[in-house]
This record gives sequence, structure tokens and C-alpha cells, in this order.
Amino acid sequence: MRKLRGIAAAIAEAVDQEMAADPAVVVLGEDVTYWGAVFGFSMGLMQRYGRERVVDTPITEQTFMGMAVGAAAAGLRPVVSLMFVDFLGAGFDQMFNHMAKNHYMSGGQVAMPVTVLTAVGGGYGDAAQHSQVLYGLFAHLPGFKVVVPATAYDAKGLTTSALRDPNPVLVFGHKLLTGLPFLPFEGLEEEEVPESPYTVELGRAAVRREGRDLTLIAAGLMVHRCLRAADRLAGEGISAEVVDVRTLVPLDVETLVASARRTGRVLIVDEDYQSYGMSGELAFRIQAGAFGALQAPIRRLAVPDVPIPFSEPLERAVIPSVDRICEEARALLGAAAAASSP
Amino acid sequence: MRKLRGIAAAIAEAVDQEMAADPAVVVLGEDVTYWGAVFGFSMGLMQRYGRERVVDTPITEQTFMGMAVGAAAAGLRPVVSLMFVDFLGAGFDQMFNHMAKNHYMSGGQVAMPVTVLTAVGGGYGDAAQHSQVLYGLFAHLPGFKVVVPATAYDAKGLTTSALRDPNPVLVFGHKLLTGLPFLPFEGLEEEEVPESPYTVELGRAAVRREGRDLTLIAAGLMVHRCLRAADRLAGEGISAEVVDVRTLVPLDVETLVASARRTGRVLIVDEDYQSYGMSGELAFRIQAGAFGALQAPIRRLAVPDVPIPFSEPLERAVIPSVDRICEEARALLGAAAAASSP
Amino acid sequence: MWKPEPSDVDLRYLVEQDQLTEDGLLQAYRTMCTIRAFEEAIAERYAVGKTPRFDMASGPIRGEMHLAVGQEAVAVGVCPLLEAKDAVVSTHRPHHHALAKGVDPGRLAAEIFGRQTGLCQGKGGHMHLFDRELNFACSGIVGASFPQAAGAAFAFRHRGEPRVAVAFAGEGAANHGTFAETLNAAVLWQLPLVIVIEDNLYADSTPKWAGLAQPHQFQRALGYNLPAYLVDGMDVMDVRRAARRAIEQARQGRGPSVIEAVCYRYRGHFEGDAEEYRTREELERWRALDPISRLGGRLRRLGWADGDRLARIEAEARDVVAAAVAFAERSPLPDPGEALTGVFG
Amino acid sequence: MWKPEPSDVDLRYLVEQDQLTEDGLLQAYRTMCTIRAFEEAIAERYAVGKTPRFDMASGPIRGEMHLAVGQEAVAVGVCPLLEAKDAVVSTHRPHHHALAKGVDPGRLAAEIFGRQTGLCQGKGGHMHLFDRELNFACSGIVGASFPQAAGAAFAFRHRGEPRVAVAFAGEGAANHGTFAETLNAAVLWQLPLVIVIEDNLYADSTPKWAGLAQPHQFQRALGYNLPAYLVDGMDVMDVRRAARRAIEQARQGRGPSVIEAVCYRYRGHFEGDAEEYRTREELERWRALDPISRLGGRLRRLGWADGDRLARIEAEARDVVAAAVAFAERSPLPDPGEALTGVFG
Ligand SMILES: Cc1ncc(C[n+]2csc(CCOP(=O)(O)OP(=O)(O)O)c2C)c(N)n1
Ligand SMILES: Cc1ncc(C[n+]2csc(CCOP(=O)(O)OP(=O)(O)O)c2C)c(N)n1
Ligand SMILES: [Mg+2]
Ligand SMILES: [Mg+2]
Repeated sequence: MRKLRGIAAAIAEAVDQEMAADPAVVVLGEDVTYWGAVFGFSMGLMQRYGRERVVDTPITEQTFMGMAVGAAAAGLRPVVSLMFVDFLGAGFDQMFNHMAKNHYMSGGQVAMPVTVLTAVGGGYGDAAQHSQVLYGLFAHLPGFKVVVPATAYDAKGLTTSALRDPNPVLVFGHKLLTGLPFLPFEGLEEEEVPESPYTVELGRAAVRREGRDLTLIAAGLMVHRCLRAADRLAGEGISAEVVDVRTLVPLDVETLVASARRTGRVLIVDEDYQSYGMSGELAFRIQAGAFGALQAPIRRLAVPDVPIPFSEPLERAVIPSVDRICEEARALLGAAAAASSP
Repeated sequence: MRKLRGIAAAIAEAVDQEMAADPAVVVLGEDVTYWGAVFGFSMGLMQRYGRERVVDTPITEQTFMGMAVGAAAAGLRPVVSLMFVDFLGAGFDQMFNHMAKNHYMSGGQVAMPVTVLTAVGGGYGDAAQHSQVLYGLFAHLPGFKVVVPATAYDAKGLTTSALRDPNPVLVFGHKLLTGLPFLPFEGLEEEEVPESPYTVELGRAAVRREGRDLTLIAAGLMVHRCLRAADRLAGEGISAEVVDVRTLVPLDVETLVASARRTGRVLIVDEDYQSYGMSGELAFRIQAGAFGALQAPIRRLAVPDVPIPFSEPLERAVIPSVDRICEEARALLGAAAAASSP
Repeated sequence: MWKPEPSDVDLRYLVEQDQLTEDGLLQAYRTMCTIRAFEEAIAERYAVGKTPRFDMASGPIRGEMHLAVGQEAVAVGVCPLLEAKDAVVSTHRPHHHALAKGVDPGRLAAEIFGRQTGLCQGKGGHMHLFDRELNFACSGIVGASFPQAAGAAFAFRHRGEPRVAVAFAGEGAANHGTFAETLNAAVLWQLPLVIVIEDNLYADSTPKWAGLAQPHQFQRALGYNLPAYLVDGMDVMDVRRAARRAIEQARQGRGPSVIEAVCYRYRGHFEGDAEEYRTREELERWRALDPISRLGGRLRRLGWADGDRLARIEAEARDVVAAAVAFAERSPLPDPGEALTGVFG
Repeated sequence: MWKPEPSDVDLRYLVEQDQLTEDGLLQAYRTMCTIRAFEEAIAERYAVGKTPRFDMASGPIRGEMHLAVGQEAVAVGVCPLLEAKDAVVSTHRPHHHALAKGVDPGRLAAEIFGRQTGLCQGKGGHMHLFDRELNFACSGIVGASFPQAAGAAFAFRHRGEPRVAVAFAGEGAANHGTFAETLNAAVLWQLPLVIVIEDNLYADSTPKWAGLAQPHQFQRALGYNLPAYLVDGMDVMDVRRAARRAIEQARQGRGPSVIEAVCYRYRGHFEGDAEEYRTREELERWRALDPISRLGGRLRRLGWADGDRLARIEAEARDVVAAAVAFAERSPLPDPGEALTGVFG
């Protein structure tokens, strides 16, 4: 089997194969041709399918998102690039009030098979308007499925599922997992990824590493930082389980709860802003499902409700790192089962 | 002391008094003159201050929000109406990437004294694009303060605090609390509200009713539904405490935790969408702070992740009602301290 | 108001030039009457349960209600030129467009009443009407129709289908950035798109002078290199003349157009509007240009109808509407459990 | 490229007409040289640590880096006509505007290097530069500058102050709906606003023909009833001529203007750009119009400078920049604890 490094080529391959199979699939967005949507998610597609099916749009997020809504209702299956998730604000109305709702509001008449590919995350010095994660916003709004691949295998399989889904699905690809040469890479160096099309089911978390003492739950890049932290903790005799959420919507509550029940201690690691986001939601679900089994309050490590600052020491201080994950994990194990501050 | 009914007049009075005190306060938005921003938050201000200070804008949310950003940086103190919170998507970029961040990104140079007044909520048949609450979205994004008044007294005092705050503050006024004649009213019928200006501090929850057996936590309209539920439960011998969050950001964790510790059981009632929003966040904070004291998993009642449907029986089925609050409260008391499903 | 009523000679000339037939004009008359009757019936039922206090939440129809009485000529000047396969994306004020596009009045009324038999099974409501067979959609968000219609047009052009998409929007909506963005997209990709701006002089309570820097939106469209027509929106023949050219051009792959139709809404922005922002006199001046009586007068002058025939058509229209409302009223409300279904397909 | 170089006679005529002085033109030359030197110095330092592999995250300057080499004339044709009290809102490509507005090169460089002494104490970075004293701001979000500058202009007009706000934006940004919305607002309220579109033919990798339905944005502005100038963005005198009129008009309360300056960026969209989307020949053709050597040539023809004097100015500019970069490099990084402060004021 052929090896891949990073999610960008994997996502582009999924789109490519679906385009080959279905002429209704078109790609829309800024710089999707020469630049493969900047982060590689549409690499090579223009060369293969031409500018009629791979369409550079003007810088008008509201309009190309709205066009995707209209085109999907008229039978196309648009794949839309939101270059950085940070730009959602320029097109959010068409996304959350139309793309996400028209199927429901129409009493099920209007299908909305749109896939949005977007790049997320910081850690390379791109500051407050180009480093956000923001999947929590979309996960809060009914009508979106929210996919956060951590591996190339998942990226391809989940993206294929996204394109075949009759609903709007957002794929949040972390820049530091793309495998592109101009960015740091924190994913798996060599991954076996089947060349032929396959799907990974939406709504299934993956236990990436089994452990006994505590559970680390994360998505995207943070899965890899948790795995590295787990390695390090293992050296200290701490056995950490690592669960990759994979899709925030639908959410695989069962796997999360089962892990929490096994270990009794949970640390949620999240690169999105801390409050009113993923970490709270997962905590709710886990305390509801594993109440008696929890030996300590659930902890979390996330961006502490500040914009992402530019300067390196500042940026490092706010994005969860392997060091900080280890510290939090140790604190969780040290903590009495009694109350601790959040 | 003079009595008021509803938050609309109270908010408008707060704005009025700040306009009288400070010529830098201007009001911008759609239909802020004749219609008082539709939901009354700027009632009477045009008559008093003229169209130069109370400015009807074209239907261009991104642009009048952006103008507020620029005007605030240039020394005005804009009060901006976002007529329905549902329309945020047309102006979200200027709100979350600029209004909320410019102070931080500028290293503290640029002040951003903007107050956004917006109407939220359903229950009167206005369907999926005019019934949302969405405070969870804003609360997730660093740089906003998020105010949700439940009473006229708070509405006036919190709005005054908002206008005097050097930061962007969003005031979420529930339509069914406005006291306007064309809408149902579920607030307090007769409230003593001082005529002279006063502030209510941002970041302090209020215990609206004391109780022993469980804590109901809510904001805005849901505070009143919780109070009614508490009345009814009292008739069944159940003593429910009701806590009004009042501001989601800053959040008064202490008061929430203290109540949870006293009663040992918590039900969060929220008119926003259920997942990845307020209920999760509050649950996290409470389990972190009151872990050992909780006798049952925290429960929640919120809009079950569907758009708000139009038809009355459907709408009633998704927005938390007094009946449903009572049911959930009873279930919470019946539930063993062991695990239960979410 | 600003276009002279054609003399008999000119009327005949226009009829010939625009290939108008007796049947066609009578059908236009009928549809306008149906729309008028429909909107008035909804207004009447909407008012039920709303006295003595006007409470938006009570009565058989709840929520906001935006009616288009007075604006019939715009819908009827455009939509009957379309086929079922052509797409229409409308606004918060969508009934007249829906009816002119051929949406069943019964299922439309049922949706407005929130019934199970409604277009959207009661989930949508009056601002969210969808009819998939007729490619009809709308939105309660101002400015949202432009890009969605452009998206439909994109799909048609992409597949090489001779189909047209029409976006309706108010003159207030055309201040929204989506108008300009969509003009650029439509011209750039030569989309089979017709944008129809219903310029009724007000956006909510805001008169045009307070929201628009210029008298008309069509002037802006000219800056994008596409045909832009300013027409008399109280004259169905005038609207139709521009619409025919625009739709033909689009269908033949020759690109998009804009039509701005100046018209007037007789009722408030929504039901319950106290209308402090305009005068009774202004309304009366516009009523004198009523599109239905104006077309009626022309039908008489052409010898294609007399007063009786027109009265009969009006009565028939009222019957159709009465049946539609009766259908809605006797239809069941949806089961509450339905609320939780259909988020995903 | 498309405007003839003035003959000696015409050059003198233009200088007189535009009240250009020896000092003024030499100062423009100096500022353009400073900008050029600054951008080239940043390019050089940015490249440190980025070989053999270009990794955006390594070296002394991290993240994206958008430089304006080639576009100096646009900034210098506009900003020196402004006072400190006038506002400028710039874009993701902001250094030339900042320097021309008078921002201290040392604090600017320090911000780009993420240092404590930077304009924003390292929190902003190259796309988020703020200088409150000089009323300078920018944003990494395309299209965001228009309404923010309009807001500043609104505040100035509201208080009756004779201050002007300038929005810079790319030709790609002007496709964004905020451009049209802001034009409407600016004309409606007669704001003291000047919108300067830096038309460098590309938006990222997207050539103008793929994103713009027409050759130029200024044509759209004309549809909004305001003066719109199309100028040679490689000719600082041509930019300045339009800017002077526009700024005077705004300052005197006579409303907004648009200036579209056609120019070219010599470097990639951002550093590291492989530039597959354009040819080397095109770049060379534009380089032949270099705004600095063009102004240098004119200074010589006017007898206001010889080669030595120009070389001295260039050398001084490089010194200024070297000192600025040295200041940045020896400045401390901020304390990590600072990250958690300053969300609220
Ligand atoms: C984005 C957005 N902003 C504001 C509104 C509130 N709103 C509903 S209708 C309306 C006025 C629309 O005016 P116009 O486009 O002229 O249409 P008309 O009502 O006159 O038919 C406004 C402001 C909305 N629905 N969506
Ligand atoms: C809303 C938004 N969409 C997309 C981007 C990504 N982006 C950054 S610069 C740019 C191109 C801008 O082109 P133009 O306005 O012509 O300015 P130039 O780079 O040529 O100076 C794009 C698409 C962004 N920053 N913001
Ligand atoms: Mg209107
Ligand atoms: Mg450009």
C-alpha cells in the first residue's frame, strides 16, 4: 500500500475520486486552482478537471457560500473552500441560516450536499485572524456535520463520507497536519492510505492509545500532542488513554463515556477557545454518562479565551503544548476526587 | 419609585441617559428611529436626539458593525442595533475579528467602547431565521462581554454598565421580556426601576429564589420559566433554587458553584441550541467546582439541536417550557447519583 | 406615476410589439387578482385573535407577516414567463412570487397556517417557502436571495441547461453587499440570472432617501456592464417587457440582467405596522396607479374584456383563494414529534 | 505602461499645476526608498532560518509575510498629504502605508519581529499594526478596511472635525460586498472618506480577469455618484494629483472619493510564493516602470537632483532601515504572561 504524509494530499485525493465518479461535484473557492486552496485540499484538481469544475471565485465568501446553497438545491454537489476558518465571518449567514437550515425548513424537500473544506489552527506565527480553530461555533449550530481529521487515513475516508453525505459537512483540516513543505508537520510521518476510495463513518471516535490511569480527549492536531504527552507520561509510569473525537457532530458519546468509565479521569485538550465550546460539551456528556465512575473533576486545556497573539512566546503560551498537557495530566492524577477549581 | 414593565423601556432609558451625559454616544442600526430598533431598545431617542445621533443605516450589517469599530477607535461610543441576533451572519466578521480583537491585537492601544443591542428568542411563531438566541456563539469568542437581562431593573443597570464599559458588550434582550404590546410578555408585571441612572455590575449572577433540593440555572426568558416551574414544584414539596446567570461573560462561577454545592443537584435551562453552548460550559464549571457535592449528574434542557420550526406545536416542542422544566427537575430528583444518559 | 399611460394607438402598438394576447393578458389579470385576494385573505385571517390587543403570537397565523398587496405586477410581469424548471429565489415577502410561479395556493396557505399539508409541513412558515418541483425558494434574511439564485444559475450553466434563475429582492436588500458581489459573479461567469429589484420605496420604516445614496439601484448595476432596466412596477406590461428580454437573454446564454421595478406596498411592512413613516396621501396617490385596475382598464380599451368579465375573474380568484384557505384551515397541525426530525437528510 | 511619460515641458507644467516642490518631491523619493529598503530588509530577515526548507514557522520572523515592493508610489502618493489626526485603515499588506503615514520604522520592525517594543507589543504582528497616535490601523481580513475607515470618517464628520479617513484595499478586496456597502454609506452621509484601491492585478494567485468582471473597480464606484479616479500607480505624481483633490474635497466636507491606482507587486503575494500564475516577462515589463527610478529620472530632468544626491538618499534610507531592524532585533521578546492580559481594557 502506498504511504502518505499529511492530510492535504489525502483530502485532495478524496475530492479527486469523487469528482471522477460524479460530474455533479464542483470545487468553488478562492485560489483553488494554482494554489490548491492554499492548504492543498484541492491540489491538482484544476489540472485534472479544468477551470469549469474547479472555480476560483472572487473574494466574496457570502456569495460563494450562497452560490453553493443555490447550486446544491439545483443538483450540484459543491465542495467549497473556506481558505482559513477565520474568514467565516464574511460568509456566515449563508452558512448557518441557509446551508444548515434549508433542508429542515423545507420539510425535507431541499437536499444540501455541500462539503466545506477549511484550514484551522495556529502554531506558526499567523496571529489572531489566521490561527483560529472555531469548530465549536459550527458544532453549536444545528444542520452542520463537523469533521476534524487527525490522520491522513481519516482525512481521506472522512472527506469521502463528507462528499457522499446529502448534508452540509465541514472538514476542519489543521495546517500543521497538512504535510505541506512550508509548514511544520506534527502528524504521522508515514501512513498507509489505500489508493482506492473508501469511507470512514461520521460519528465514530477512535481510541488512539489505550491506557488505564486517565483519558485524554482531543481532535485534530491535539490528538498528536496528546499521543506525545502519553508517551512521555508512560515514562513516568502514567498510563494515558488517548481518544480522537474525529467528528464533533455527530458525536460518539459512547466511546467517550466508555473510556471515562474505564479510567475515571478525563482531560479534554482543545485548540479552540476554552469557554462555551468543545471542552464544555464533552464534559457535559461525560459527566452525564460516567458520573459515578469519575474519580476527579474533568479537566480541560484549551486556548484560554484570548485571541491568538503573534509573538512566538505569547503564541506558545496559549496553544496547548505537550508540556502543558503533561502538567495537566499530572495535576489530574494528583487531584483528590474532591472539588478543584476549573 | 416609578414602575416599569419589561426590558425594552428600561434599555432605552439607559441609552437615553448615557446619551444625555455623553455626546460621544450615538445609535446606529436599522430602523432605530421610528421603530426604536423594532424591539424598542432605542424607543424615543430620535425624538430626543435627532437623526444626527440616532442613525438609520442601510441594511448592511457588516458595514455598520465595521463603522462602529472605526468610530469607536476614533473616540465615539457607538450603540449598535443588531435587530435580530439571527442576522449576525451578515456582519459577523467585523464583530468577532475586529470589534472583539482590536484592543488585544493593538497591545491595548485601541479602545472599543461599543454596545450591541440585539433581540433574541422565539415562542411567537417567527420560525428558524428569527427566533434564535445564539449568545453561546458570542460567549465562545474572546473579547465580547455577554449580557442577558431577565428583569427591567437589570436591563437598565446592565445596559448602563455596558455603555460605560470600554469594551464591546452585547446585550441580548429577549423579545418575550420586552413588554411591547405586540408580543406575549413573560417578565415581571410591575417592577420598581429607579429613574436616575445606576449600574448593575457585569459578572454577578443573582439567586432569584432560594431552595434546597436542586438548582435551576438559566438566563433571560428562561429565568422566568424556571421561577414558574419552581412555584409549581414547591406545590409538590420540591424546593428549587433559581439562579439567573445575568452575564455569560464574565461568568460568575462562584455563585453557580455555591448553589450547586448547597443543593447537590443542577438543571441548566437554556433557550440556545443544546450542544456546544451555554449548558456545556456551565456544566463544566460546576462539575469542576462542586465535584464532590453533586449527588447526580448535571442535567440540561435546551433547544434540542434543531432549527426553530414555524408551526406552533413544533415550536412548543423545542423551546423549553415550564412543563418540561418541571419534568426534568423531577427526573433529576428521581435519578440515582449513578450514571444517567444525557 | 412617472410613465404616461399609453394612448389607444400606443397601447395596441405595445401589445403587438410585446406579443401580448388576449389570453395572456387575461391570465395576468387573473393571477394578479388571485394574489390580491390571497394577500387580503391572509391579512384577514392573520387579524383573527389579534384584537383588542395585536399580539403577534395569537390567532391562527403567528409570527411576522409581510404581504405584497400593491406589488402584484412585479411578480406577474416576471414569473409567468418562467417554466417550472426555472428557479426563483424570493424574500421575506414571498407570496406573490410563489403564486405567480405556480405554487399551489392551498399548500401555500397551509404552510402559512403551519399545517402538516403545507409546502414544508409547517416547518418553514411564511418566510421560508420551498417548492422543489417548481424550483421555488425564499429566505427571511435580507440580501440572501442574490447568491442563491446565482448558484442555481451556475448549476444550469454548468450543465448546459437552458434554464434561468431569478432573484427577487427589495430596494433595501440591494444595498446589501451580496447584491454587488452577485453582480460581479453573474457578469464574470455570464450566468443565466435575472435580478429583479422590487423598489417599493421603503425598507421597513426606512424611506429610500435614508438608506440609498441614489434614487435607484439600477444605476449601480450599470457599473457592472450588464443590462439594467428601470420599469414601472405598477404596470404589468412594462415589467413584462423588460422581463421578457432579460429572461430570453439569460436562457440563450447571453448573460444576466437587472430589472428594477418601482412599486408600492399598500399595507404596512408587516401586519401590525403603524406606518408612522409615511402619509396617507402618498398611499392614495399610489393606489391611483393600482396595477390591477390599470390592466383592467387596458383590457377594456382593447375590447378584450368588459366590466362583467373582469368581475367574474375577480370572483373566481376569490373562490380559488377561499378554497385554499379552507384547505389550510381544515388541515391538521403537525405532530410535535416531527419537530425533531429532518435536520439531516 | 498606459500613461505616457511627460515631456520636459509637460513635466514642468505638471509640477507647477500640482504645486510640487523640490523638497516635496525629494521627500517622496526618500520615503519610497525607505519603504523599498524596509520591505527588502524584511524579506531578507524573513528568509533567515527558512533554508533549505522554507518553513513559515522558523526564523526570526514567523507567519505569512506580504510585502509591497513595487507599490511604493501608491502609499507615498497618498499618505504624506495626510496629517497625524487623519485616519488610515490598511490591509494585510500594510508596511508601505504605515511608513508613509509616519509610523516609526523601528517600532514597526519590532512588531514584525514580535518584540515587546513593537507597536502592539508583539501581540498584533505584521497584518495587525496599530498606531494610535497616528490613527493607523489595518486588518488581515480582506474587505475589512472599507467600513472601518468609513466609521472613522463618520466620527470626524459627526464632531465637525476637518479630518479625513483613508481606506486602502486591493483590487481583489474591492469585489467584497463591503466595498459597495461602504460606497453607499459614504455617499449617503457625505463622509470625509477616500478609498484607495491598490490594483496590482492579482489577488493571491488569482489574476484580475478571473475575479473581476470588468477591467477596473473604479467603474463601479461611478455608479454610486462619487468622483472615481483611475491613476497610474507606478507614478507617484499621478497618484498624488488625484489624492490631493480627493483629500481636499473630503476635508472640506464635500464628500468621499475613490482612487484606483494600477500598480504591480514585484514579489510574490507572500514570501515563499512560487508565482506559477504569472510570467517573468510580465514582471520585467512592470519593473521598467519602477516608481522610484521613474521619480528619480524626473528629479534629474527637473535639475533637482543628480545621481549622487539620489544615491545618497537611497543610502540614508537604507541606514534608517538598518537602524530600525537592529532596534527590533535587539529588543526583548515579550514575557509569555503578557499573552493573558489585554483582552479587555
Ligand atoms: C440581514 C438582515 N437584516 C435585517 C433584516 C430585517 N428586515 C427584514 S425586511 C427588512 C426591510 C427590507 O426592505 P426591502 O429589501 O426594501 O424589502 P421590502 O420589505 O420593502 O419588500 C429588514 C431590514 C433581515 N431580515 N435580514
Ligand atoms: C475575507 C477574507 N477572505 C480571504 C482572505 C485571504 N486573502 C488574503 S490576501 C488575499 C488576496 C487579496 O487580494 P487584493 O485585495 O487584490 O490585495 P493584494 O494582496 O493584491 O494586495 C486573500 C484572498 C482574507 N484574508 N480574508
Ligand atoms: Mg422595499
Ligand atoms: Mg491585488
